[in-house]
Amino acid sequence: MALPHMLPENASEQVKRISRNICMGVALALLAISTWAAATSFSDLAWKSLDFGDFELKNSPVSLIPQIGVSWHVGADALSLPMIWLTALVVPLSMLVEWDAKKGHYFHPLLLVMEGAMIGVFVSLDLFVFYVFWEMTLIPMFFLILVWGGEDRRYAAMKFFIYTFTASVLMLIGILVMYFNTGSSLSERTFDMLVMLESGDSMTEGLRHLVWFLLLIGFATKMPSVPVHTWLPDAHVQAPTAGSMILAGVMLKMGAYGFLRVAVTAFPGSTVVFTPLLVALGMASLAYGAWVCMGQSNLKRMVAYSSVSHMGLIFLGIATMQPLGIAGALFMMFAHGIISPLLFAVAGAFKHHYHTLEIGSMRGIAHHSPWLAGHMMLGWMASLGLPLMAGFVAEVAVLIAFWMTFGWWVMVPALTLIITAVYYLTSMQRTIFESNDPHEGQMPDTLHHEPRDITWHENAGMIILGALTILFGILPFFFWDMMSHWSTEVMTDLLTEAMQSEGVRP
Amino acid sequence: MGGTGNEYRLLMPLIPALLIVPVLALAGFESVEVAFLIVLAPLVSFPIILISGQLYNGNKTWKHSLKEGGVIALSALLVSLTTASWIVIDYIRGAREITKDASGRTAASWWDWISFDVLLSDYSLSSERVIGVGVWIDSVTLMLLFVATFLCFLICWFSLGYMNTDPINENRNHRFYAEFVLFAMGMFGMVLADNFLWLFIFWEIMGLCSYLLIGFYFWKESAAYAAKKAFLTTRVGDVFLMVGLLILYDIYGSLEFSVIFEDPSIGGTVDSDKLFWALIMLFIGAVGKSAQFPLHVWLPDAMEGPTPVSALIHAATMVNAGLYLVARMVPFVDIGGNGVAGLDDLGLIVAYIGGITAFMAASIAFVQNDIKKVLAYSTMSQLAYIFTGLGVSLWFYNHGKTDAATLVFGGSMFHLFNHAMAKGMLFMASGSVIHEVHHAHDHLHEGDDGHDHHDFDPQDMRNMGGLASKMPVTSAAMLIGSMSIIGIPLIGGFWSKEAIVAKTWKASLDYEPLMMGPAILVLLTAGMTGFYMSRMWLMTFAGEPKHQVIEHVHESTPWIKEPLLILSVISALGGFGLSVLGIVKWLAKPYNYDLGINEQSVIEQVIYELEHAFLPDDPNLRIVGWTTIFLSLVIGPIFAARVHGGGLADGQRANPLISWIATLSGKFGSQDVTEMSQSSLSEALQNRLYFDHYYELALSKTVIPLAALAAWFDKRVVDGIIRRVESNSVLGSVQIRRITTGRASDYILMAAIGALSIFALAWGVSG
Amino acid sequence: MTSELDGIDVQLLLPELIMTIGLVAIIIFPNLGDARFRIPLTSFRLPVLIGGTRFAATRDPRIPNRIALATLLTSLIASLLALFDPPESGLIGRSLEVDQFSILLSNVFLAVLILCTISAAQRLPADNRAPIPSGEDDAESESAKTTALYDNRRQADFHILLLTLGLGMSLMAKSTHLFMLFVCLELASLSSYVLVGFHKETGAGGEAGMKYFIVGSVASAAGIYGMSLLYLWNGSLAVEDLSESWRSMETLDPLAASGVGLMLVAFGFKVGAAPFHLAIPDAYSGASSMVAGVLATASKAMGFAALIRLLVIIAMPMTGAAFWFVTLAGISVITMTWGNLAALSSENPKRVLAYSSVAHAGYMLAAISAIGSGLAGQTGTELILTAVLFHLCVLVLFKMGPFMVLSSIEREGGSHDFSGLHGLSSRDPLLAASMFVFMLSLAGVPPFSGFLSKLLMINGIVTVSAGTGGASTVLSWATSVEPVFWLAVAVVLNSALSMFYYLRIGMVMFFEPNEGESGSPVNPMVRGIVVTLAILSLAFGIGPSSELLIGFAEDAAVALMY
Amino acid sequence: MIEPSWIAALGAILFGVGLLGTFYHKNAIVVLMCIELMLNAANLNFVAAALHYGDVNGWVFTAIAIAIAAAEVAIGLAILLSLYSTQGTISLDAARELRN
Repeated sequence: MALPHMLPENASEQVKRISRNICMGVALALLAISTWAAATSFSDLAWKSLDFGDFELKNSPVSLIPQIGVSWHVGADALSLPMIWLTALVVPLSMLVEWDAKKGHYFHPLLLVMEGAMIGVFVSLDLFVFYVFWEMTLIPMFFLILVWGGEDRRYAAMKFFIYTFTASVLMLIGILVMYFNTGSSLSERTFDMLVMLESGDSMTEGLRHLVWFLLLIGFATKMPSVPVHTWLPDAHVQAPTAGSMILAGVMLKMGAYGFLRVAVTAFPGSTVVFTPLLVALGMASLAYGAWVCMGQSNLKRMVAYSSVSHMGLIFLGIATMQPLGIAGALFMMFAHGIISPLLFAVAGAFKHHYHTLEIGSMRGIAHHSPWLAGHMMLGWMASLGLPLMAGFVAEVAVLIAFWMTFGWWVMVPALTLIITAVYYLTSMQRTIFESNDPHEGQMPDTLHHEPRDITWHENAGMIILGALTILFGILPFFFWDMMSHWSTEVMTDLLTEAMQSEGVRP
Repeated sequence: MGGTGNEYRLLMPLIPALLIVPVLALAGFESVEVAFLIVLAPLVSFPIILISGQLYNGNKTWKHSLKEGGVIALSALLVSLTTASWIVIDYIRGAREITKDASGRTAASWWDWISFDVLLSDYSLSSERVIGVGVWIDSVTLMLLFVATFLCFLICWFSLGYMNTDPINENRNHRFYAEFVLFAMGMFGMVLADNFLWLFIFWEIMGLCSYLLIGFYFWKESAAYAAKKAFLTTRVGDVFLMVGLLILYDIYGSLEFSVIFEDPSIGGTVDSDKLFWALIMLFIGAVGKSAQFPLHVWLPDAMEGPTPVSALIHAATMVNAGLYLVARMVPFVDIGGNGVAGLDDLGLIVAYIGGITAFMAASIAFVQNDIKKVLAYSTMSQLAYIFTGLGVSLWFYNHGKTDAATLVFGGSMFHLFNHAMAKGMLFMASGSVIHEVHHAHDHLHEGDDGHDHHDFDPQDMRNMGGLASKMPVTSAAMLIGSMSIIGIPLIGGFWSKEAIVAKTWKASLDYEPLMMGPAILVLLTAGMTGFYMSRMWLMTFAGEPKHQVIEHVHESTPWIKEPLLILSVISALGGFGLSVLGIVKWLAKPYNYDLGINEQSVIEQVIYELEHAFLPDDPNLRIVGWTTIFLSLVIGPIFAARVHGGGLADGQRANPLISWIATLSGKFGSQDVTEMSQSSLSEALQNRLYFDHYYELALSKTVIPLAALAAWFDKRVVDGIIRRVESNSVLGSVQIRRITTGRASDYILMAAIGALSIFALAWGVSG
Repeated sequence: MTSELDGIDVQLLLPELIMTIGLVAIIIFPNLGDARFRIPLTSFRLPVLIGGTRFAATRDPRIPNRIALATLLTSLIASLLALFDPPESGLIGRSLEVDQFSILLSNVFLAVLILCTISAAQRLPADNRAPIPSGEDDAESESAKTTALYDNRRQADFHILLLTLGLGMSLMAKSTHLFMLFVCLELASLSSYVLVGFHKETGAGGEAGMKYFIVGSVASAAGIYGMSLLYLWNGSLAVEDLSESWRSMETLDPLAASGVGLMLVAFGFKVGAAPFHLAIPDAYSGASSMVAGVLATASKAMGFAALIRLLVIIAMPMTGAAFWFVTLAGISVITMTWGNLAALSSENPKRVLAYSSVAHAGYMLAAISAIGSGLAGQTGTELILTAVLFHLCVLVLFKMGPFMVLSSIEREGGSHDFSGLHGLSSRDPLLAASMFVFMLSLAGVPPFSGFLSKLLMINGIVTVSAGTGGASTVLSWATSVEPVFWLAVAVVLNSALSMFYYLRIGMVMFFEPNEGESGSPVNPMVRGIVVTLAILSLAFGIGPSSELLIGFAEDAAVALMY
Repeated sequence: MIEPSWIAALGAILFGVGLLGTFYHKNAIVVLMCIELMLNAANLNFVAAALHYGDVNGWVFTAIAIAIAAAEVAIGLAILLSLYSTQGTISLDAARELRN
């Protein structure tokens, strides 16, 4: 499975449109391939019966830098497959949503590079390559924000880059320590993930905790979790719509993915020991993020903080140490990956058509943009965890598991759901409703022309996202089953043992 | 709008919908097998209506032949109604094709929603657990299902007249119908769901639709606000409900009714404290949905929605969801079955909440002038009756008094039925009034620029009066509805309300002194109901017109009268008829009681029912029963008549019974209540006892500052640290660059110092 | 010192010999003319060729540049051949040894000098048709004409200095005798002082030269004094002897320790370690950019080669930590932090690059001090040396690259603040993109080679320390782990800090509007080279080419150690 | 004969004086002279060591070091001269155009 290999640099195309079409074509081809890969999970049950640590579509490692044991080794399992599919889905959709925007011919190739790097993160089974891809995602995103961003884009781009870079270099130390423990001599050491994940055994306990902690810093910043989240709102607010969609839809998931793939898998003991920390981080992100959301007046900023809030659930799900909770966390990654692009597409369309994102500077725009209002309603509702939408499945799974483990603490996430509803409804009330006129909306001062509804491509993108949200809400088992299976495997193979040795009761 | 005959041609598309069920029956399907149609039909029509509405907005065929989606909605609802009826009939006939499990309920599973494993406390994995989707049918389900499908259909019918003739709704009705059918889907799904999770899921869908429909006139600030308020208030309850589900899942390892109800005590090992809290959490959810104290504030505001919405969602169906949920708690507490002892506090709490809400809502209804608001408070109050009844029933069940429990449970459920029918109709009738008054007003001011357009409120009863002669059907329907709600003997709600009041008193007198509170409250409320319902009717229909507009009112809109007529009949006769058929016992004890005349003749049954209602054996209950009748039939209406009564204006003709009542109401003299209406109590009631006020205040004093604080904290502290690091780095950078002075001698000095220190260090560490 | 140059030795020293020949050629060739010497008492005029009216070919001011380029290229080819086909025995007497280490470094030096020469052709153009200023010109054009003539005149000077610099460095890498090493170092240093102050007509040039010279002289005086102390202690300055004595030393002799300490000062100045680095930014910003590039890459590599020889080969005890471990660790942390912090707010791109160079020296010092901790063992030492050497190699790509870019805009007077870079992306997108690649590589962002080299260094540090620390909680682990580990943390935090100014340069190029000049500032040749460098910084970051280079570095490290 | 250690001690003193002088004096020529002092201190050490070990190499080192010093002075003076021609002074602190 060499998806990233298939990414030609189309940047050389001088004609914008050709570049755009080719990129779309490549992206769609990728989508088709990954859908086909995902579809095999429905037709034959290979994905569900994979044992933990086994991968489908695995290649035999090709040595890259033999001196330090780097090789090209890729594969996918139930953890990464939904993410790969998600990446392949969100990128063409983000292109679709920004189809008409005057972006220049570098824009779409950059998105494609982004896609390649992200898929690379999800498929690579070599931590060195993983890290390289991990950082490679920064560069196109940096340019997306910098070139096509909003007013304050420089600050945001710099902050985005430096903040996440700092965190990931700390993570790099952790990776290197793991690398060191893969063998006693240089020639034995390797970056191969499957070997590295065993390396925890040869470390002292304190070192294991430290490495786990370093990894956590890297992954939690990407997710992002409170208190290292502040790069996200700035990046989102300034990023172009497609950038926001990818950022929220896929890049944040890289954090959670990495945490599960590396930190949890390599150091189940530390994960078990530090569950209180995970709970604290998750709760803080969830509750605090929601409160901050409520205090925002910028639509995109609010949505960005809501991402912070929702990603908190992932930590909570993992901290439950229940297969159900972990599966819930996985599904949250996936669900949020569909919902948040929708949210950002809506926010982007607002910016595009109304030239402002201030909540309250316009009222009653449902008069002028019924489709936009409808998508906003759908997205907001999906995000606040309305049943029959994908987000609810994850939420309810995490909460069920959470009660089993932590009892009444569940009131914190549960009550946060109310807060979530408050800010979403308030923002809706103040934007699409309340014009006080049965036929006209109140327009923002900065708008000097009659606003129109969203364009067909924006609409198409949002409809697809909305439809998927509902589809996976009603029929979650397409991906749920393999996630559930994976969670069970990770529990039985790793965490149960760790819990027993740490004396933690389920 | 076209002629009436022309209008009803639109019903042609309904014929195929009507045929679906017979075809399926002939094809050999069983009714339960096709139960999914009930949910599926509205679900499918939802996107069809919404999207074609967007695409064909303004198109002539769409507008006139399809009523902007209304006809599609109606067809879908007809499919649901026929399918539901089929199931009901099958079930009542005791058709044995419906396979029943041991406890006499029918369950069918559709698909596995999510499946997963659970790590048990001995570190082993459970076998794979599944949360699936399916149907669960017992008599309560059937009753509610029938009520829901029937009312949905009728109110959709009504909407064709009510919504499509209002110019303000033009080109927007598809949204109404789409949300309407989505709501219907939610309601049907909730009733049919075979586990608590799916019950909750559909419950939330209803909440969404309620939100959408209240906010139908989204441009009105009040409507947008009311919608948000409704959603959030119920959301508070829902979150607790969800927590309740989590606890239940933890206890039973499943949320399926069939698993939980099989043995709620798990062989007596269940932790009753935990279960108690789970049920309390569920009850909080029910309180939110059914607008009970203290989460009642949303319901009156919800009247901002179009009247059919008020009729359907906020009177007849959705608000009953809470009751349904409480009714589902019976197996937990039924120690005659496998219930868990020691949960009687739950019954008390439910009964108290019910009593308090009943009284409070009735008293607030005294001073409302908006016709829909009166009905809203009345709804709240009547639902509270049912809660009280259910609370008492739970209490009885938990003390093993199964017979009494059964009666009051059945009575409560029956009241739910009666109330839904009557209140649905009352709302439609009020809608009819509002519609025609509004229409007349528009007609009157056609030439104006609409100067006083906004001053006139077509819902304000102070602008009405004397409408009995203008709107014969509506006034009659409203009269019957009011009587049913008041509990005038022999009519509708009397049969069920009597049972609730009596059993509450029985519980308080014979067993539990603490039940005295709810008992007194419901008794008083009976009289108050008599007052405010009469007041409403009298203000609207009796007396002389209080506004010139009234002169121009005609009862002319198509589609509106038929549902009123049908429901009038059901309200008037249904109560008596069904009690004779033994519905009370049937509802409560599905497993050993079939609906219908069992071993007795009709006459015997009628006499038994009458005797039971008017001359119970227990002397205390006899007193209670007659007090109730006296209060609601005599005291309440007479006071209302003294304040608001009056004959029709001269020359106005109406149906004899109605004009007699109007005239009669004028005979009790009149009483000036101006002074009373200026009292502080009245003011408090006008302000809904300040609940909304204090809630608002509390929110604005806590939530909003806290949110602002959080945002500030995030910006200044969390991000501030980052920015501080950044600015300090730059500052440090400037400082450190200053060391590079540009003087070569300074450089040498630094280098020399460095050299000397290295020298000293080397010298120091060595030797 | 008694051996004679036989055939093998000639082959071993081929690059240096070629350089020497080139040097002589540059001196002689431009002076060839039709001068004749009349043999006394006869009228026979013997053509002596030196002086007189020069021939057309030798009059061309571009000649020195061409000769230098040809010389360096030939040397590089010779050196590369040696790299791929290492000689059997490399010893030349007791003071020079040709091994993989010195060959690799020679290649680095030569590559840098070639790049510098190419850049010089543009920065210091030679125009064989330079007009002679006449009285009619206005002041501006007259000064331009004067400068052009002036540049023509000093072509030979510049390239002679470059070649001496190359010769010094190349020989230094081969020295196995401390005194030889020092002499070569001085040869290189003295040339570099002049090169820094080459543009003496500008105030900045002279000032930079003076500062660099004064501070450098003090440092090398301290170094030579330190060396004399070592001589006092041991009686021999051959690396082998010193190393042996050091290992057999039971307690640390103050004489030896302070001798090494003072030499550290001299080499520390060369690599730009704090607190000896203060003149570095001044020197870089006063010198022309390609010279600064040479200082930042070749000269630094030379400093590190000397430092490694001194510290790792000589002053390393048999067991335990070296006495210089704490000192060097402290210096490294101060150096990297100082460099990065100072670069943060600097407005002059050359100074930014200078400070960045200081910071990079800090990273490498940190890696070397990890060896000094005594925990490294053979493997660890080898790993770290490989990392440092690899870094020195790839530094040529992404450090010389930006200096070449700066050098190209310097002619327009634009390298003294960021405004010179404004809108570079619209003037020459390829150049700007390459510059951005260099910046990312400097910052250590994957997949560029800067990342790989930094990763190798951190990996070395971590490898040395990760096995230590044994307690069961994070806190007690953190207190019990070897302090070396924190060096790794310091390096990554500093990398993060450095991100800021590297990105800033990128932004300036891409997002500030272009003012004034339009059109590409470079000729196709330079542009081609710069783009090649950018591509190479990617190629050496990942994949087989990096494998090759790491292989060379590894061989070099092994050769140095045994 | 003078004890090598005395010579070395003199060297140390010379070195100290030279080092102090380099940053004490502002005049570039004087600083250059101080650097010469430091170099000569090294030369003394070489001589002392050569005496002590009877190693002829020490003398050679000294000779070469003197040559280096000469070269350094030559270059130094050239640089200072060019500085003088632009700045008009050879005070070390006068040239402060490049800083920060």
